[in-house]
Amino acid sequence: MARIGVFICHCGENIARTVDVAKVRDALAKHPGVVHAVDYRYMCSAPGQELIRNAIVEKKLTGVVVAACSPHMHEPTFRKACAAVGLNPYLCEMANIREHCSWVHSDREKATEKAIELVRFLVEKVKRNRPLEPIRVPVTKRALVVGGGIAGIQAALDIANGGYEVILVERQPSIGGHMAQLSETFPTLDCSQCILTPKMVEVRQHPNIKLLTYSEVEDVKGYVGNFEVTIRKKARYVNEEVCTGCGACIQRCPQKRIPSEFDRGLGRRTAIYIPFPQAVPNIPVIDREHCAYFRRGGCRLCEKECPRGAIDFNQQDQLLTEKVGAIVLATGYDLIPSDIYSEYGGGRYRDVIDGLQFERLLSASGPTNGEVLRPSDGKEVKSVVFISCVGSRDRAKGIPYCSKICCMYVAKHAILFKHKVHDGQAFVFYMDVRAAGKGYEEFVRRAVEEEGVVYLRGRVSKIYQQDGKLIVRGVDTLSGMPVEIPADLVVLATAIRASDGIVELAQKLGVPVDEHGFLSEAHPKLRPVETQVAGVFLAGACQAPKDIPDTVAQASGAASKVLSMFAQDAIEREPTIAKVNEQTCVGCFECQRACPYRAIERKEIRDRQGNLIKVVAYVNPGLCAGCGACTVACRNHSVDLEGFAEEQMFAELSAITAA
Amino acid sequence: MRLAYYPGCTLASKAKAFDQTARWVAQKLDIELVELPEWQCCGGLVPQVTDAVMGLLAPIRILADAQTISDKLMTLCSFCYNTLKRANLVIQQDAERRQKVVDFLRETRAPKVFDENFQYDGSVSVVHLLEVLRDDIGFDNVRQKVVRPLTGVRVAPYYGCLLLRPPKEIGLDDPEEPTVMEQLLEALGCEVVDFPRKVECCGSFMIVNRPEIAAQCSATILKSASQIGAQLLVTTCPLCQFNLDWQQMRMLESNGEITPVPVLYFTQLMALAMGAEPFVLGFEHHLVDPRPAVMELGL
Amino acid sequence: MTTVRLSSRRLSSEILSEIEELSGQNLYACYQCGKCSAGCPLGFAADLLPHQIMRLLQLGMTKEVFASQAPWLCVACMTCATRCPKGVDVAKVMEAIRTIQLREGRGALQVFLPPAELVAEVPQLATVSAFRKLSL
Amino acid sequence: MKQATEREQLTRTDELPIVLTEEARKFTEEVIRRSGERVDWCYQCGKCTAGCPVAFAMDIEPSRIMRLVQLGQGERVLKSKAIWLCVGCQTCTTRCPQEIDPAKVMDTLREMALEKEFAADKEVVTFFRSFLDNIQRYGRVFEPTLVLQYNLRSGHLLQDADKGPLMLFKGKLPLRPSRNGAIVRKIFDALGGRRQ
Amino acid sequence: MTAYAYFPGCSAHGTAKEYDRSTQSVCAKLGIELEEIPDWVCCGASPAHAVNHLLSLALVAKNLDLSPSDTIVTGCAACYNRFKTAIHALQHDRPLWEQVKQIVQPTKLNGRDFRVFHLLEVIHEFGLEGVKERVTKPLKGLKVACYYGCLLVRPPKVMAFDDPDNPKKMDELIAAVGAEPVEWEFKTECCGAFHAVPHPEIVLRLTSNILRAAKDAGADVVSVACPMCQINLDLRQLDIQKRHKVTFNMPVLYFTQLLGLALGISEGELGFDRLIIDPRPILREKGLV
Repeated sequence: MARIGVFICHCGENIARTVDVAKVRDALAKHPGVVHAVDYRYMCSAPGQELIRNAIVEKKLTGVVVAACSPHMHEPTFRKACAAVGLNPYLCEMANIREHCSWVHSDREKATEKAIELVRFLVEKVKRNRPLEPIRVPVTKRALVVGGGIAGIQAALDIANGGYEVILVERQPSIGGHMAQLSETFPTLDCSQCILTPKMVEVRQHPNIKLLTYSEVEDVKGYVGNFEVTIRKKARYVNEEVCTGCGACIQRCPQKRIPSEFDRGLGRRTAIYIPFPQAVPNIPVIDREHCAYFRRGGCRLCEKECPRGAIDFNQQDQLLTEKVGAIVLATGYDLIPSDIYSEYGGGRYRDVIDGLQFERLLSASGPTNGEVLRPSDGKEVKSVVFISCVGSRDRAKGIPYCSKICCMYVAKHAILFKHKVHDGQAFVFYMDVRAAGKGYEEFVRRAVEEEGVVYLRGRVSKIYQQDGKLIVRGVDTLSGMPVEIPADLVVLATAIRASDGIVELAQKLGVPVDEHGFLSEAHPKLRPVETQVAGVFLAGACQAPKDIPDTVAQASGAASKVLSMFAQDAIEREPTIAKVNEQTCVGCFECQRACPYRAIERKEIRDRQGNLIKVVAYVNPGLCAGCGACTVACRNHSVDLEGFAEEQMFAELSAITAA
Repeated sequence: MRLAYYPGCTLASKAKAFDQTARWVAQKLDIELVELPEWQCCGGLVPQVTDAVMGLLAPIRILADAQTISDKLMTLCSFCYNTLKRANLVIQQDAERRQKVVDFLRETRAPKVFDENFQYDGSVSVVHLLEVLRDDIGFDNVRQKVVRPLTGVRVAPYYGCLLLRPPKEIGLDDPEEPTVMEQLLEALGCEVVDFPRKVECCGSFMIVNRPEIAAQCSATILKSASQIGAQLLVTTCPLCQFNLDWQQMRMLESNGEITPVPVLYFTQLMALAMGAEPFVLGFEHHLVDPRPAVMELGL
Repeated sequence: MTTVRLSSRRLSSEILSEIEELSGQNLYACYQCGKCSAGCPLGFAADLLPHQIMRLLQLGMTKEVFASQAPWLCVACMTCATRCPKGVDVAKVMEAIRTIQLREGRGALQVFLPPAELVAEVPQLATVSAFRKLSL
Repeated sequence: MKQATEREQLTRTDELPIVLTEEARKFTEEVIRRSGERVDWCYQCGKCTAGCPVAFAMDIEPSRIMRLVQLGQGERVLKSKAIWLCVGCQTCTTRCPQEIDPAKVMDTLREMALEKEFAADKEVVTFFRSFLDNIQRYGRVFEPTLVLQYNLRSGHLLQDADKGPLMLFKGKLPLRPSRNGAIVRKIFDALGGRRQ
Repeated sequence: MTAYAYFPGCSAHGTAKEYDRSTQSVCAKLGIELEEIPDWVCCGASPAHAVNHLLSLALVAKNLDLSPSDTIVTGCAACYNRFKTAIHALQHDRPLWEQVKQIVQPTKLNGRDFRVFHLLEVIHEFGLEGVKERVTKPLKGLKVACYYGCLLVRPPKVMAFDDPDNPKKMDELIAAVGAEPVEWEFKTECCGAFHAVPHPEIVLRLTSNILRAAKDAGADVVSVACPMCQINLDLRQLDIQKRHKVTFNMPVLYFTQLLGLALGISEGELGFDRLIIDPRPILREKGLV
């Protein structure tokens, strides 16, 4: 026989103002199964909890309903109180008579009635609650970091320095990411490579980090604490063990005019190449598409030149399998192609470039050795126009969001341009200057006030070529004047989007992706580095456009989540997960199709002799998030949710309908 | 206490009421005002461009003259106060222009002080009577001298521009929410109304150039004062007084969209409260005669 | 509305640097928040508001600024200077604009003949100030 | 600057500051409802003005028209010449990042201006009226009388007078009008009578 | 091939007679059958939609009702734009459609799905290869600036004609008949349209910018696909000359005239003599007439 205790909270005046608490108490006291009903001013206070604990002991309660605020607020508080005196915490439930009742109604009488109903149906549920035990999942204390930009580097170093092994996977031949392409960083104008390369080297030399460049994650299986990852290590055609990075092969390669990806097409590279001098690892890779040997046989000059015999044209892609307990996604961003703007030339003008290309023009190690020269004719640039919000904040182009970093890097570009070309003039078209970081606003004002950069508030309508100049036709909405600028170079601050292939990777992991292709965090405010999938964390611009300090902070945040997970031998998870009744399951696997977390597996049932009797669904407790999608999909009610079983739900419903 | 006193052109002529009440009040408060012997116009406004020297000559001449009397020079007119104080600052801060001014004054040697040893480095400080009352005399002392408290009279203090701005150079009071006149008025027993337009511009010298524009500025201020039920407006500047007075007269003549709010100098109100004879007050000089209002208030 | 053709020549014009020098203000410090115009007591009468004058100067459009009546309506009440969040003394900029024009012999004081009763009454400091501001 | 001065006078006619009243909000709503365009989405990037081929001749540039609509400044907008100078080339529509169709908003504003009998640009209004009269009469445009009527009504009697003989010589002017006027008149009648 | 319903537009009987005639002859040559809509009326052009939205829709709906076919072709960019815009509006707004029906009282319009094409699209549909095969006199050495104007391409979501800033359809056709389309930047800049009447000075300024750009790009002639653009660019050169003392002497031809020339249609039929700036001297220079 159930012995339920009901505890009604006034929440100061929050509930008591609108709900007649005494009336609720008296009504519940008469409810079948309720042996104890009290009200109190602040149930969450120490004396309030004391009331509950004493009642459990004295009245030998088998279940507790606390009628107060949202369970989000205080469920753990009251469950802990129950557990302290030996009542299984899952026998304690909360009826929300604040957010769902007193805060949203004004009619005292009706609100009181509703409050009584709310408590009543939870009493009916609690009568049917069963004690549950938290699920414990063992943890493999080894992490995978996907992406070797600054986010991945930072996360990998933090985890490795915490004493755990990390596998860092990067799909390019070198780590470094976009940060390696930058000239200097805002607002301090630190040299980007100077602050990044020591970290890259540290990754390479760290005993706890296993670095896999030119590699991609092929598949992910398993669940939090127990992932099994397949990684494709693409053939470099260079033996990494033997190569010393002397570069003789590169010198010899006859294919010298291949557009360099690292220089974003502004520079050239060979078919066997190292993307940039500071690359880590400093080992070349052969680009099959352009290599004369792979295209039509012959050549092999690099092979002949290599003093160590490191060139291996027969190398094959390798598939590696690694077991890890946690995954950090740090896959970064790309810029949208600027050719989607046909009014800006649609990619026809060589002197209309994007922000990363301008970084390469500014970079001392870039294709022009840091001189700002026009890509079309190599002439020095005297007049440059920067256009922000190209693609960003453009509903018509399907990108309503702000790319966040452009305001700052445009200011930086303009300043650096002025530093390089003293008699040059820089113009910036902007819509708003969003400089909400430490020292950011001051930096932008410096561009305007000290460096003489002219800011024009408005969008550019058209760019066209005339007499060897680019004519930029815009407007300054501040003065209301249409403006025309004959420029030598135009730099578009194109919108940031998540890297290519991120959607596919997210699907392999079951991590949700937002409408713009960025990875979704578990909660925008309170869980910004976690994903909906336990054990998978986010760092950097794969989640949203971000600058370097934000990226590094998030990477360290993700690493700390991993480390705190690794600090335990097993992870405790909520036991409110789905459970299959193997007796009635017919193995149709509708549930598997419905499950967004890929938590449902196939389980073979065998007799004692080992003969297969049937195949049923099995819920992987490590993956199940207790969403209940499977319970709805199951045709013969063979899946039920612990703590929210059909029986419990129906009891609640009939309590309502009976009323 | 002894102060050098610079009345300025307007106080010596068209704003006599201001001058005579101030002198009367000073006497009552034991302030000895020594009028500069041979003063001339200060120029009305200080030039604001960085290479101007000409406009500094007149104010510096006045300040240099004051040196011989006291290290403090008191003025009443907001224009003179602003001009002298800011010109003095230029002399203190801009060595190049100081040299030019001093050299010029030495060369011309007009009045006797400017002999071959003439120097001036900005050592005279320019003060306004309000400052003297607040910092040296104290409003409590003022209160003690009141024989006819202006109890229940709703007064709106009006500061205008030049008494307060630019704040970094003038620094008399908070430029947006000044209180010095409020404190004084309270000491006189008035009920001070919270006047939202107390630091708004009255149209200033535009009265001679584009009177219709100045009129509109003044009208806004007057309407606002009448709206909040002020019975008197109190000002520190002869030009503000005139603009508001003149415009008020026109408004009253045309359609009477406002109730009359006589515009007085703060010294007139002080003298009234301290028991001055009517001939001292000089109410007869006003365009909108304050006497009916004052009488109605039982004063 | 004609299109402005911007070039470094326009922006490095001598007039601009003269205005900066005479006023002691950095024209580019203005970030167009408009607080000066919001508080300008003469704004209602001027063809351009103070922040618009600042913007035109930033774009090197001195011709348009010199054609405007606004600088001649400024009475240097310094409300703008007092409230400017960037500490720009717009009144000084206005004075510089006037000064340059005056020095080039382009005065703009319209000598006003007040009605007789006004002549008798108007304080002489108004006349003195007007001449100081509006003539050389 | 003469132009700028005119513009300023137009945008700030008699009253400053702009007062944001309930009535102002209603004007904004009416324009949005009648045009079906979310004028309230405009974030003043100015791309419309930057690309507008006739902005140079306008008293209020397109982006400012949008802004004044947002602020509910009906009279300022409806009395502007700009709404009549818009040629409907839709460059603005094509490039607007907020997917607003300013050209359509201009159509709506013209309709509203006519209802209030504001016609700030006499020439354009006269031309439109002459055109619509012309097609009511003949069903199709008959250039000779269209030009004649326009010149008479606008008072520009000799405008393009030199072109007439040349056009005639080149065979560019039709000699006989079409006789389909009745069809068009029916439509005008259904719309509430002929428009003048 | 079924016949297209042909909507010539008002100018076809006036200022743009040569466009109409060259269109008819080119289509005949290519075997594209045109059937003129009987009793068609003006589409309303700019003045209708500029002052009354319903009127602009009703005029188009009337023409649709009169049309013998649901596939309509017109050579006039303005008519094309009006038709397409109105059909788009009517298809996407049922209540509006009901309102327009009340006004027009259509006899057969119900339930028909109309498609409107510009002549350029129809010829593309016919096939550039087919055109090439029929060329008898390739326009070798003739540099042509293809001018599209506004209404063919904008707004792109409704017109869906081509890239709104750098359209190619006319260039491809011109290239197919052997001429050389020049790369230039003013393909879709506005000519000032109806302002030719109320504000000719606007048109002067805009057309002179366009003509200058064509000249700078090295074009011998400008090719257009709209009677409004043609008359503005052609006729206004006289005023530009008078007012700005600039002589462009740039012939402005309909693309159908160039096409007809290449297909061997006679000069008289193509009406070169009707253009204000005579194209024959430059054509003669290139050995094309």
